[in-house]
Parts: sequence; structure tokens; C-alpha cells
Amino acid sequence: MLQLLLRRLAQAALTVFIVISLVFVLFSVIPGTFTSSLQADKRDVSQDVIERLEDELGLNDPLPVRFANYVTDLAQGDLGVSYATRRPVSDMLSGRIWASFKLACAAIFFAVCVGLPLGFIAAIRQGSWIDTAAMTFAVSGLSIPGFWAGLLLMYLFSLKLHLLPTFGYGSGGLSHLILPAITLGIAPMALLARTTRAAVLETLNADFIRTARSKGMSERRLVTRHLARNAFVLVLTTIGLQFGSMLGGSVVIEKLFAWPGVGSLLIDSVGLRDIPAVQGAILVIVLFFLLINTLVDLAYLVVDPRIRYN
Amino acid sequence: MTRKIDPMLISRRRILTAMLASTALAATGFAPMVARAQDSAEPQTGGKLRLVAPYGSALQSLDPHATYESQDMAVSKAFHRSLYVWDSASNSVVPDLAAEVEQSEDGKTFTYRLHDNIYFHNGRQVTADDVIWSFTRILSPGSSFSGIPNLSGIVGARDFLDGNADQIEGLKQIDDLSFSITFDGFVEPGYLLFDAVTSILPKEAVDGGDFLSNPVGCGPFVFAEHIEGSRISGTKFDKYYKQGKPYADEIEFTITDDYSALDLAFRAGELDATVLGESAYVLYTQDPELSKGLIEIAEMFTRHMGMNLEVEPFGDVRVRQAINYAIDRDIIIEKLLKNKAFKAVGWLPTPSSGFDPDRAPYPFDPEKAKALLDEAGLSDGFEFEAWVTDSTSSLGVLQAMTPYLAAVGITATPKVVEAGVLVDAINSGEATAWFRSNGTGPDPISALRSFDSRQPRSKNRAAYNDPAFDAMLDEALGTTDPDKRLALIRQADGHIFEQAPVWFHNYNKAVLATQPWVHGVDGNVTEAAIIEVDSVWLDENAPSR
Amino acid sequence: MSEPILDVRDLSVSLVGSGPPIGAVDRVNLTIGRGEVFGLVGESGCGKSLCALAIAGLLRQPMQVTGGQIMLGATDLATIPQRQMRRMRGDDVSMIFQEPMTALNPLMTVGDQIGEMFVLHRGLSRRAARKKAIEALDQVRVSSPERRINAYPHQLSGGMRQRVMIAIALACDPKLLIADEPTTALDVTIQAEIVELVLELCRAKGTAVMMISHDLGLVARICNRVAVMYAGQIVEERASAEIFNHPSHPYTRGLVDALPRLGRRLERGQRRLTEIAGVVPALHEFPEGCRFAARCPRVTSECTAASVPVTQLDGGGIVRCLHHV
Amino acid sequence: MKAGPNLYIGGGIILLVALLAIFAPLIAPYHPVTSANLMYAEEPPSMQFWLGTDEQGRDIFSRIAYGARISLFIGLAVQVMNTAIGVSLGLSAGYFGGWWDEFVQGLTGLMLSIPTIVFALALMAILGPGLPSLLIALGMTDWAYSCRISRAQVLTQKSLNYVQSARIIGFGPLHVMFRELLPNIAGPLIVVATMGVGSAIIAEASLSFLGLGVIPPNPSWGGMLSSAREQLMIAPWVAVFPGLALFVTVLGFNLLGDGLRDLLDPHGRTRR
Amino acid sequence: MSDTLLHRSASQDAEALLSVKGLKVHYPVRQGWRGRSLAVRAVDGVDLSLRAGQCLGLVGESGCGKSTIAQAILGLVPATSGHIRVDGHDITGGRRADPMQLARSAQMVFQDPMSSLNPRQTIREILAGPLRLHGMGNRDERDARVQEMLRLVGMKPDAASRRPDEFSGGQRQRLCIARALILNPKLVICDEPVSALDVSIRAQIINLLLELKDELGIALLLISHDLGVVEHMSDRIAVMYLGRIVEEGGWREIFTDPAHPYTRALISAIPDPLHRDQAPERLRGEIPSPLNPPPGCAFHPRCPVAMDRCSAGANPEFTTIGPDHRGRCHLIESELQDA
Repeated sequence: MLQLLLRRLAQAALTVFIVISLVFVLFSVIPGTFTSSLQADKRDVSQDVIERLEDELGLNDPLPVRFANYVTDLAQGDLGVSYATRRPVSDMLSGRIWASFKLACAAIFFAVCVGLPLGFIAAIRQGSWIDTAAMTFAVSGLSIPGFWAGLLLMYLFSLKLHLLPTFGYGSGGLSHLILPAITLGIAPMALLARTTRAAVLETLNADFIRTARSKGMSERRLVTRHLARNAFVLVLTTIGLQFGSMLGGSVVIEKLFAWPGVGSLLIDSVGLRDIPAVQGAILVIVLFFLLINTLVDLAYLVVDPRIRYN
Repeated sequence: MTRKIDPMLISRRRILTAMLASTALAATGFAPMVARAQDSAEPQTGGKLRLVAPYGSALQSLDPHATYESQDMAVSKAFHRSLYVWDSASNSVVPDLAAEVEQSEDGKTFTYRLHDNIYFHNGRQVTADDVIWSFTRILSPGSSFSGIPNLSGIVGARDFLDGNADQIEGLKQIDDLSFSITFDGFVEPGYLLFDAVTSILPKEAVDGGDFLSNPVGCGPFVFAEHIEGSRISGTKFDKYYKQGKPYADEIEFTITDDYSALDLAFRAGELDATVLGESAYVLYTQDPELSKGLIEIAEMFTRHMGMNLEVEPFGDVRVRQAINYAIDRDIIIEKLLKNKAFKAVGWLPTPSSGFDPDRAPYPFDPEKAKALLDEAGLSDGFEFEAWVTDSTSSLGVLQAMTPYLAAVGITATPKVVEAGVLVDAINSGEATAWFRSNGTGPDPISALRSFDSRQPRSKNRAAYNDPAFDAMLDEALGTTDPDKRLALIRQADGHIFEQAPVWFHNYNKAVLATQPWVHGVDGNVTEAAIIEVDSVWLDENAPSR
Repeated sequence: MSEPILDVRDLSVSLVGSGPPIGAVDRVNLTIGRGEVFGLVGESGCGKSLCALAIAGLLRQPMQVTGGQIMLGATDLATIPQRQMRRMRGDDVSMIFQEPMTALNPLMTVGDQIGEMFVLHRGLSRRAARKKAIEALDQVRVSSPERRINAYPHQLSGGMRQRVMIAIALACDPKLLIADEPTTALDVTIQAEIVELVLELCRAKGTAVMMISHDLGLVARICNRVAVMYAGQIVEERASAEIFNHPSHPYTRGLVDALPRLGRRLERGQRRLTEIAGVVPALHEFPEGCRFAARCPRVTSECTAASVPVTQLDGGGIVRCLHHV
Repeated sequence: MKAGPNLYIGGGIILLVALLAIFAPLIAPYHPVTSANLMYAEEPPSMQFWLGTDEQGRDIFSRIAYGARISLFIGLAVQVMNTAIGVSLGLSAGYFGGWWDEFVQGLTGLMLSIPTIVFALALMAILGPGLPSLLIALGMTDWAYSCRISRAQVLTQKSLNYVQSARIIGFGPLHVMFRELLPNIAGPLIVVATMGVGSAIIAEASLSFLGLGVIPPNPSWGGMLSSAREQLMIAPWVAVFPGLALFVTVLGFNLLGDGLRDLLDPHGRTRR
Repeated sequence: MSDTLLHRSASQDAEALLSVKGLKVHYPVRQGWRGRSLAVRAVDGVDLSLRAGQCLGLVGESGCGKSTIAQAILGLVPATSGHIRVDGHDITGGRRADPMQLARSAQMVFQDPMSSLNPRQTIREILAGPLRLHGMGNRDERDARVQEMLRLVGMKPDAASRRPDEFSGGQRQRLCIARALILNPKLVICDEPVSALDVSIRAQIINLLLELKDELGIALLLISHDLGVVEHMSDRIAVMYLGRIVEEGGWREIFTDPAHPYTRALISAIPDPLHRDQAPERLRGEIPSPLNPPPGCAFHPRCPVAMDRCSAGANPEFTTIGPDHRGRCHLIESELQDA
């Protein structure tokens, strides 16, 4: 277990370094800079101010110097200061991480709570109308663009039914969370339903299920003691991958629902060419992915003895 | 000449009144803005104001000195105050923190006396020291605050900025509440000192370390919470210097640039006021209930297609005029912009003091356009690439123009880029034509400097070079007689209109939608989203009560 | 033969899909006495495993029992309700499968998997079941069962896993054990051990064994009686010594002759083996008449005309051939 | 090997959309770009404009028909690129193993850890909006899945005797990978690629939503959707029909993928 | 190794088609993260030789290394040390052997005919592919050769245009044999050639292989755990245990007079329906991991006649039992000494 964690740590460090370098190089070759984005507003910012700003932010230093400075700071845990807000990126992120994390958790919760039972029932009743309905639902969920689904949900639940607030973070309560979480969770839910169905069918065909049947147990016991856990092991990776990529995948949804998460910070910062903030946001997204997948690996250690002893 | 202005004497009506209706709107031929029937009732206190910061999905900075974004300024008004403030009722700048302003004989020195009951949110009284400290901060060597251009006209500001002086010569403290500012030349200090970029801030809070996440000012509300990218809120400041204000107990701004979401939220009753996009505007005007709460504002921004005059054939005035004749702006404004714009008849917009209500617009006259092109030797037409951003007022307008230009033989192809890239391309002279909205107020002379050949490219983007025009501006600036000055300004604006270094499109019509329970929302022509929040009040029907 | 513990009458199993049912097992009759070791031999696809699954009530879609009786004592397993079948399965009839690698639940300890039998059929607590599981492991000669009880299947070798399977199958002292190719996937030296273990334990418990295999040599050696299946039918059933030494059906004869049996080259000096020509017919192309006719050296026109009846042999046993020896 | 209803429904949808795309000039009553006429802006569906017009007065049906070309082209081109990259890497990694395998696996992990949309966003920011950038941004970022599948498939197939035979006969690695292995692992890859076309179309729409898609006058469904969403209230048809076209087409690809899985990949090696 | 044996094998080598000397194949296995690198000694010092027209049976349980030897001979896995010569070409040592040359010398028939033929190719493609690769003949000649091979393995000519899934297991194995022989190799390795086939088909394939061996004069290396098959097909037999050969000799010697306890156990484990009462010689426990072989004689933990010295010291060396019969066992040594 310690070995696993150490390996993951090394892997994370490498990944982060590559990503950071990539972003840094990419953003230095793309057209547009932070200061030009400042002038994009319809009010004219004077050239004098722009030049002073470039000096102050060190934007006139050569690229290798800026990169070296950034990496040195990063190694000491300093994410730098945002060009736009002049605040430490870590400060900016800290609030947003929580918002994004909350959204991701709610979305995966929705996806798991709907997708798993749906796939399970579809598999158990393979070929029945329930199966057909569930899978039609799932394939539709996979086919609908997130932002489109979000708009439709907004229209329905907020405007027509007045059940939920349309967008925003509110005071952090549940009501603001529901719509974006469902919107974000639709695709993973559909995917999970399909994966679960396949996993359950695969498990149902496994030899050990036949063995279990030959023992003479009830279907209920068969399902709970033998089928569910083994099928879940097959689905766990998918859950992990979906959950892990949710912070990045929520970019569009966050934008739509004005959700103050890492994703919307990323989009805005890309537009502003606010490199430290972009780096910070991507860092969080990547680290979250790696963290979740490490947790999934650890979870496998717990649920799957085959991995525990290897 | 000494002018004494007591700002408290000017009645601060909640909505913009006849001021714009009189001249500007009559000229454009559109109905005057619809406003809610006068609120005869006494303002009620209490409730939570739910407003919007509608131009971006996040605030850039909570330090008002550090940002020049409309988005941030809409919010600043709740927490910070400056020496002056824009008064929508009189459509001019009036003193705010300053109780009295005196102008010296030579017209270059202004002596201020602050109200004696202004306090920062931390409880300390605002003194002349705070003003001097705030301005000194903005001008401190090595800084890059947005307000530098506003203050750099103060005597000694440049020296201080460059590190050649220990203090700013033109800034003098007289007593605890009095100070004077001396400028290099003739200026109207109100135009320079009313923006949030010159807010008066408490030194101890700014230096305290967490000012960027916990701002302190002397505005009507005390900062409470900021959830980045989502909302910012404040609570009523009990020691606010204006008696009885603010009316609301709390304030909250929703931060987003998604108009469709704002629209949905407003209809769901989650916002007290919002800014509308074109589509929503159509819908709201058609709706008998929603239309009652609409406030239409001619903002001081001029939308245009800029042309790089150094690139042929744009150097030829006939070509530029041809483009202005060739396009049916009425239909673009009506159909594409849903009448959410006022047709431009000059660089200076309707609310500007320099606006000339008698000037006639370029008519839609393709024959004339063709004739002008023939004259210019371009009977076969020409092609050009227009740099645009992906928005209705930019790419959308270009697409709508394309058939008209094609009709006179001109082929326009869009090059879609991000806003920042567009600015780089313009400033470097790479772009041949571009779509943009320029701030054209409130100071008309400053607005017309956009065509001053002595200005850098980042200001004079068309690279317009016309010494006669430059001279007109200088003359206007040196003229103290207001009427004469106004005449000169209008003449200069007319000259630009005739020379057509841009395709004149429209002046932005900003539309605020307010809920029936909201009262006292004004129409700020400098920026519709900047609402004088201390005057807004909610009646008993407000859901947030 | 002692009193029959299992009496299968005219058992038919068919593939029931969208088209007409396709017969996979055709009117099979089997009788197994108490404590008897009975062998069912055949090549892949002959239906021997389907018979076993039908008896244990484990057939899965699209295979179905389409006729006949399966009498276990006085109960007809073919008609009893699911619930009752479930109770009997594992308790009265149990099974061992071919693949010890996949037949055990990879996520449960072997102790839990054995103990589950006692929980299911004896209503024991987990704790008591665990104790019984240790005993059961000890019975199948697993060393230090107290320790192994906590092992997971992947930690065990193939032979060990098959022992666990045996422990599970025999946990409740069933009346009948169906062993479907229990040693095919194991190494030669392990095979012998496993077979012996099964026989020994069953003898001790009085359990009848139905041994299913493709290996006529193995079956003939350990069984009292052997039935040979070909293409869904039993073609010959006799005492094992008889069937091996004096096969009556041409197919059985061919099998015995074609078997590269140890010592045959030494005995007969011949290197070439006797072949059975042709290939085994697939399920959907079982021929009319004698199903072995196409490959049979003794085939005549009568063989293909109509289905061939079963003949009782003089020395006991049956054969399904018009030209049997 | 049985073709289920999914295959026919999905295939039918795709066929219809493909026909719409191919014969757009014949089917569409108006030109998708130059027919702009503000006099007809935002007309509701009528006999003249079957699905109404957009804010520039262009016929939405015509734009959807022409948009089918762009959306299908983007979906297919992107997926061809992704599959080519993923399969080449996965195939070689699985076949050669060793450090190359480790490298490819690391790369795949990296690609997986940065969500496609973020990657594409960064690339789009660099390349600027437009069709070529879009193809590169999407075509180079979503190959991890097909890479993993082909690698896993190669690992199981590699030990099969026909591969060994080919090696023993003296065939080189390229022959073994592309002539022997590829045809045998193509089934699951085709399934993944088919569904990938749908996700590429959605990805394009999402990027358009963020303002980084196909340059507007050109009609791509995602672009139409994102520019129309503000008109949802006043002219719902401007947003509804492109959205519906997008949804149905993506659904078609997903159903086709499901159908192909039932047909080509009965063991469900592509669980998705 | 005794001098006489060395001498004998040296003389044999001159005419041997296949000669394997001191072959070791070790796979590195990493234990854990940055763990120690251990070697799986899959093959640990094996000598073999095989002449044209001869069949050598290689016997042992799963994991004993017999398949690894086959792979090493075919150049599919690198030898850690030792030498392999096939048809006069050294395929080990510094430079890797020319794979094309090797392909024309040695071919292989696999256990599972189901997976041995590429399901996406026609039989013609499968059979003619090797010819085309090796530049043998033009299109017509290749077709003729394909037809010739089909006839040789007893298939109908129309088989050429069909695909593998249209054939039964036995027929596929015939096609596999045809492919193995189409390049005219001198050596064919058969890895469990019949164990996946139906019982009634086995004899057909065994007979076919024997016929082809005699007809074409090829050498067969037969790898099997089925002693019945091995007895029938082999001229000489080598018994392997845990990466080493433990007994080697002519088929008659091995089956009439097995010397090594492991060989005896293997033989007695075969169920003999004719001798039902004979109790088999049972081995204890299971095959140990080649990662961590037991000290001394690797077989001693399972050996029914193990002595004290078996568990100590080194693995026993070969003892010559007869002119073409030798074994590695302390017991044989002491028996011979006693005699």
C-alpha cells in the first residue's frame, strides 16, 4: 500500500511537471497576452498603465526565466500570484475547489444512485421492457450535450415549475446544487448504467455464479452475496474515472450555471491569459483526477483480494 | 471664477428623468425610455437588494484602484466612494464625498472640503489625509493602477510616478477635512475623479494584508462575503454619511455574463434588477407586466467598425463614406439588435454634452455608395478582412452587413478571434478592419482624442492623421466659455463624422429590467450596471423581505 | 444394483430460441444406485454436461428441459417448483465443475464459501459454519485448514481449489454428486489424487457419483457402470469392464481402439492408431436415423432410414445399434 | 451474430443524416450563409421556412442540412484521427511491451488525467477558432480510450497461436500488428470509434458553446446552438431544431455503436 | 556430466538436426515497486538433440519449461545462455539468427487449433502467405503448392477459399499442420497437438503426423503431458521437471524401465482401465514455483522415496543407466553403485 502511494506520488509529480511545462510553452506561443486582454474591455486602458503592468508582472522577462521562477516557486508549494486579481492563486483556488468538489460529489452521487440500480435492474431483467427502457434512457443520456440538457432543465424546473433556483451558488445550500449536479451527472449516469448492466451480465455468466447456484441459494442471496459485489468491482474503475475527470468535465456546466468552480476559473483565465491562474486550475484538475484514481486503487485493495496480495 | 456646488441640494431622483428625453432621444427618433411611474411613496427600509454584475463571469479585483472593468465597478459602488459621483438626474458629474469644491482664479487649482460625517467601515473617520494617501498610492512609483491616467495631470504626478519626487506637488492638505489639487492644465476634475479607480481607501486596511479578499471602504454597504465567480454580498453600513441611507439591509450581486441565465433568474424572481440582452429585451417589451419595469439607457459607448487608414483603400475618404452609405443601419438595428441601440450620428453619443442633435445620419443610399467607389477608382469593388469577436454586436453585425457590402461590390470576410487578440491586432496595425465599442464619455474632448494623430496607436487606432482636427480639439480644451467650447466640440465631432474614419453604427442602448417591488433605480449612462445602490429601496412586495 | 437413488426417464433438453427448438439431449435414460459410481462418457457437444445441468436444475436460457422425468428418490426434479429445487440443490444433489480457476468466487474466502453451505442448508450461524468449514477442508486433506480457511481462491493452486470445490459439494453429505470433468484442467499427477479423493469421500458418505468425462480410460477405471453418449443420445451403457474390453457399439469400439493408451504400443507393437473417420456432427445438424451412421464402418442403408431403437444386451446393459457386436 | 434493432435504428438515422449532408444543396431550399436577409429574421416555422429562420433571417432547415456536413465531417475526421493515433500507440505498446509500453501507458494516463475538453480548450486557444484548429484540438486529445482498448486487445490476442504462427513464419512486426492483429481487434475498435463520432460532435458543440468552435456564418450545429441559446425564449425554434438534430444524430451513432457491438463484439469487450 | 555422455552427444551432434546445449531461459520478475529483480528459471540448463526422421517426446507437467524450450528454438524468446543449433544454423549467441532462415528450418503446430488460424483470413491466404513472404514461386505455383499441402493433410481442394470458422477442430489442426509444413521445414515442433481435440479425432491427427514424419523425413519435437500420446509417437523421450530434464532415453526404456521416481509417478498416474486395482504412486503436494526452486534435488519435496541427501547439496547430475538412457537422481546413483 505504501509502495502504491509512493508510486502514485512519483507519477503525479511527473504528470504535473509535464502539464505545467506544456501549458507554459503553449501559452507563450499563442496570440494574445494578459495585458492585451485587459484592453479588450470597451474602456480604453492607457498604454502607460499597460506598460507599467507588464513590468510589474515580469511579463517582459524571457520565457526560460519566467518558467524557472514559476517551477521554483511551485516546488516550494507556491502557486504564484494571479495576473488579473493580484491575489495568490492558492487563495483564489481554495474557495473554488470546494465549490467544484461539492458539485462533482453531488453529480457522481446522482450518477451512482441512478445509474447503478438502473443498470442492475436492466441486467437482471435482460430482454424485458424494463431493460429496453433503461437502456434507451441511458443511450439518450449519453447523446445529449450537457449544456443543452442544462438549459432545458433550467427552463423546466426554474422557469416553468419554480421549483429550483436557475443558477448561481446561492449561499452554498442544496437547492442551488441540484440542477448543475444533475446536468453534470447525466452523462456519467448513462455511462454507469450501461457499464453496470454489462458488468452484471458478465458476472452472471461467470462460473462462480453457477457454483453459487449449485449450492442451492436463493436468488436474493445470490444477488447480494455473490453478484453485486463482483459486478461492483468491475464498475469501480468506471466510477473512479468518471469522478476523477469531473472537475475538468464540469467546465461547460460551471459556465452555464455560473458555478464558481475551478472550471469557470480556468475558462476565464484562459481568456485573460492569466497564466498562473490557468496553471493553478489545471493543476487542481489533474491532481484531483490522480487523487481519485489513487483512491480507487486503494478501494480495490479493500474490495478485491486478488489485488491485495499481488 | 468660483463655483460652489452643494451636492445635497441636487435632488437625487431615482430614475433618469427628462434630462435625456429633452434633446438626445428626440434626435434619434426613438421613444424616450420607459420608466416606472414615479414613486410617490416614501422609501422603505429593509430587505436585500439582489443585483447583477453582468459583464464577466468573475470579478477581477476587489481593489477598486486595480481594476477598470465595468464588472468590478458595478460592485465597487456598494463598498466605495470617490470625490465625485455620476448623477443620472442631471446627467453630469457632481461632488460626492466633497461637501464643497472651489475652483481657483486660474482654473487649475481645486480646493475641497469633505463632509464631516464620513466614516470607513472600520469606524475611522475619512479625512483629507485619506484622499491624499489614496491618490499617492495610485501614483506610487512602479505601480500600475488603472487610475494613473486620471491623476497624471496633477502637478508633480509624473515626477513622483517616475521616482523623481518625494511627494506630489499638486496635492496639498489644508486641514483635517480640506485639501487642494492643482492640475497642469485645464481639466474638469469631476470627469477624472468620479470613477471607482480613484476611490478613497483607508490606508490601514489596504496595508493590512487581506484587503484583496476583505475590502474596506466608506460606501453604503460593508463587505460581507465574496464567492468568486458567483456572488458578492454586503450588509448595510450604519454610519454611512448620507442620512437614512442605504435603504436596504443587505446587498448581493450575482456575478455572471450569461444573459440567458440572468433572464431566467429574473423571471423566476431571484433578481431585483438585471441587464437585458437583445432577445430578452424583445420579450420584455412585449410582455405587459415585464415591460413596466424596463429602464432604457443610452450609454456612452459608440459601436463602430474601425478601419486601418494606413491600409488601402481605407485611406480614401470616399471609400469610407461609401461604406457608411452602403449599409441599411435601420434594419440591422431593428431586426438584429432588436432596437436595443440608437443609430449613431457622430462619435459622441446622445448623452454626451458634445452630442449634436441636429446632425443628420448617413442615409442608406447604395447608389451614392457606388458612385463614391467609382470616383475612388474602385468600380469593381474590393475585398477586406474584418477582425471580429464571436458576438452579436461584432460578428453578428458583420454578417448582417455582408449582403449590403456585396451589393456595392465589397466583399467582407470575418476573422474571428478572442477579444484580447483583436486588441493586439488593432494596436499593432495588423488588423485592416475591426468591430469594437468605444467608451465615448463622459468627457467629450477625451473621447474625441481617439482620432488625435498625436495619440499612440493604442488610442488613435484608425491611425487618423488630420492636423486640422487636432487643432480643433486643442482649441476647445483651451476655451473656458462653455458655449463656445461646446460649439467647437460639436464642430470637431461633425468633422470626424464627415471624414468617416469608422463606419458609424450605434450608441448602445442598455436596458435594465426591474421588478415591480424595486424603486429608486437610476439609469447611469456611463454604465447601466452601475446603480446608485444607496438610493434603491424595496417595497413590501419584495420576496427578500 | 442397489435401490436407485437417481432415475432419469426420457430426459430431453432442447435449445429453445426464436426458431423451432433444437434437440440437444434426446430421451436419455439413466439409473444410478445408492453409493454407485456411474460414468457418463462422450466427446464435446454430445450433451453429457447438459444432462448433468438438467439434473441439478442449473440449465440456463436458452437451454430447457423439454421432456422426461428426473426422479431423485420420490421427487421429480424436472417438475418441482424452483424454491424446492433450490433447497435440494447442494443438499441432496451437488456438483463439481471443470474449471477450478473460475468456479470459486474470487472475492470470498474459501472458508466463507464452504461455510455458506452450512448456513444455507443447516441453518448454522457463521461461527458454527466456520468450524464446520475447517472440518470439511480437513476432510479433503488440505493441510492446516485453520489457516487456509482465510485464503482467497487466487492464493491457491488449481488442485487446492478443486479440493475446496469438493469440500463445498460434499459439505452436506448429498445423495448424489455430479462431477463434470473434475480433473481435465489439472496436471496428470494431481488428477489421480483428486479422483481418488472424490471416490474415497463419497464411499465414506454413501454418496452416489455421476462422473462425466471425455476420457473413457479414466471412467472405465473408476466407475461401476458407464454410459457412452454420442450426439445427444446414449449409445451404449454397460458395466465398465465390459464396455472397455468388449465394446458393443461401433462408436465405443472406435473410441477404445483410437485411444493412444499407455502400453498399447508395447503390447501390440503397432504405432498407427485405429481411426474413426469423419467429424462429430454439430448440434443443429444431428442426422436422422443412427447419428453415428456417417462415420460408422458397419453402416447399412437401414441405419439411416429411421431412428435406431435401444437393444438390451445379454450380459446386462443396452446398446443403440442395429449391427452391434 | 445477430443484428438487433439498435443497428437498424442507429444505421437508419445515420443514413438519413448522411443523405441530408450529401444532398444538402438539393434538399436545402436556401443557401445557408448568403441567404441572410434581416427582413425575415426570426420567423417562426412556416410553409416558406419549414423550421423557421434565425436572427440573420437564414433558413434554419437549410442551415441544419448544411450543418450536417460540417458536424458529420468533424465527427468522422476527429474520430479517424483519434482512432489512428490510439490504435497505432496501443497496438505497438501492446505488441512490443517494454519501455515503449510504459511510455505509451504513461502518455495515456496523462491524456486521461487532463479532461479532453480542457485539452481541446488549450489547443483551441493556441490555434485560434476555426475548423482546422477544431480538428486538431479534438482529433489529438481523445485517443486514450481506443489506445487502451487496442492495447488490452493486443495483450490477449498476442498470445494466441495465430500471432505466434505469423512470427514463426517470419513476418515482421508491422505485418503482424496491422495485418494479423488489427483485423481481429477491429470489432471493439469500430464500436468505440462509432460512439466516439457522437462524442466528437458533442465536444464540438461544447467548444462552440465556450466560443471556440467553427467560425460562424458556417453552419455547425454546435455553433447554431450556442448562438441561439439566448433566443430560447423569443425564438425557441432557433435553438430547438439544431439541438434536436444534434441529439438525434449523436443518438444515431450511439445506437449504431450498440448495434455493432452486438454484431461484432458479442463478448462485450468494449463495455461502455 | 560423465565423459562418456559428453563424448556420445558430441558424436550425435554432427548429424543432429536440432541440438540444444546448456540452454537457460530466465525471465526477470520485479517484485513490488523497485523490488529485487528475481529470475524465473523457466529453463535451467537443458541439453537436447534430435535427428531427421526422429520424434523426440518432451514430457512434463505444466510450468516445467517444455513450452519455453520450444519458443527458444523458434527464436521467440531469447536464450539467457547456452546454444541452440537448428539445421546447422546457430540461433543463439551474439547475433540474432536470421528469422527468415529460421522460419524455413523450424515450424510449429500448436495445441489449440481454434486460435491458431487467423479467423479473418481465408485458408489460401493463410497457406500462401508464408510462401509469398519467403518469395517462393509465382502466384500459380503458390496455388499449386497450397493445393498439394491440402491434399497431403487430407483436406479437400475447396477448403482453400473458406475461412477457419467453417472447419471443425480436427480439420483446423490439419490446416495448421499444412501451414507448418508449407515452407518445407526440417523440424516441426508439436506442442500438445491433440490434447484440445475430440477423442475420436485424436487418432487421425496422430496418424497424420506420423505419416508425414516418415514421408517427408522431418524431425518432430513432441511436447505433451499425455504419456499415451508420447508413447505412441516418440522414438526418444525426455522427462522435464522444473526447468531441467530428469530422465532421458529411448521410448522403450522409459516406459518399461522408468528410473526416476518422477517418471514413475507420471506413468502410474495414468488411469489404466485394465489394471483397476493397481494403486497409483501418489506424489505429495504440488509443483513448486520456478521462481524459488527447492534446494538440492528440486523434486525432493514431492518424491515418495526422497532421502536425506536429496534435500541437501546440489541438484544431482545425470547418471547413465543404459546405452541410451540416463537420469538425474541420487537413488539411481546408489542403485548403480550397489549393482
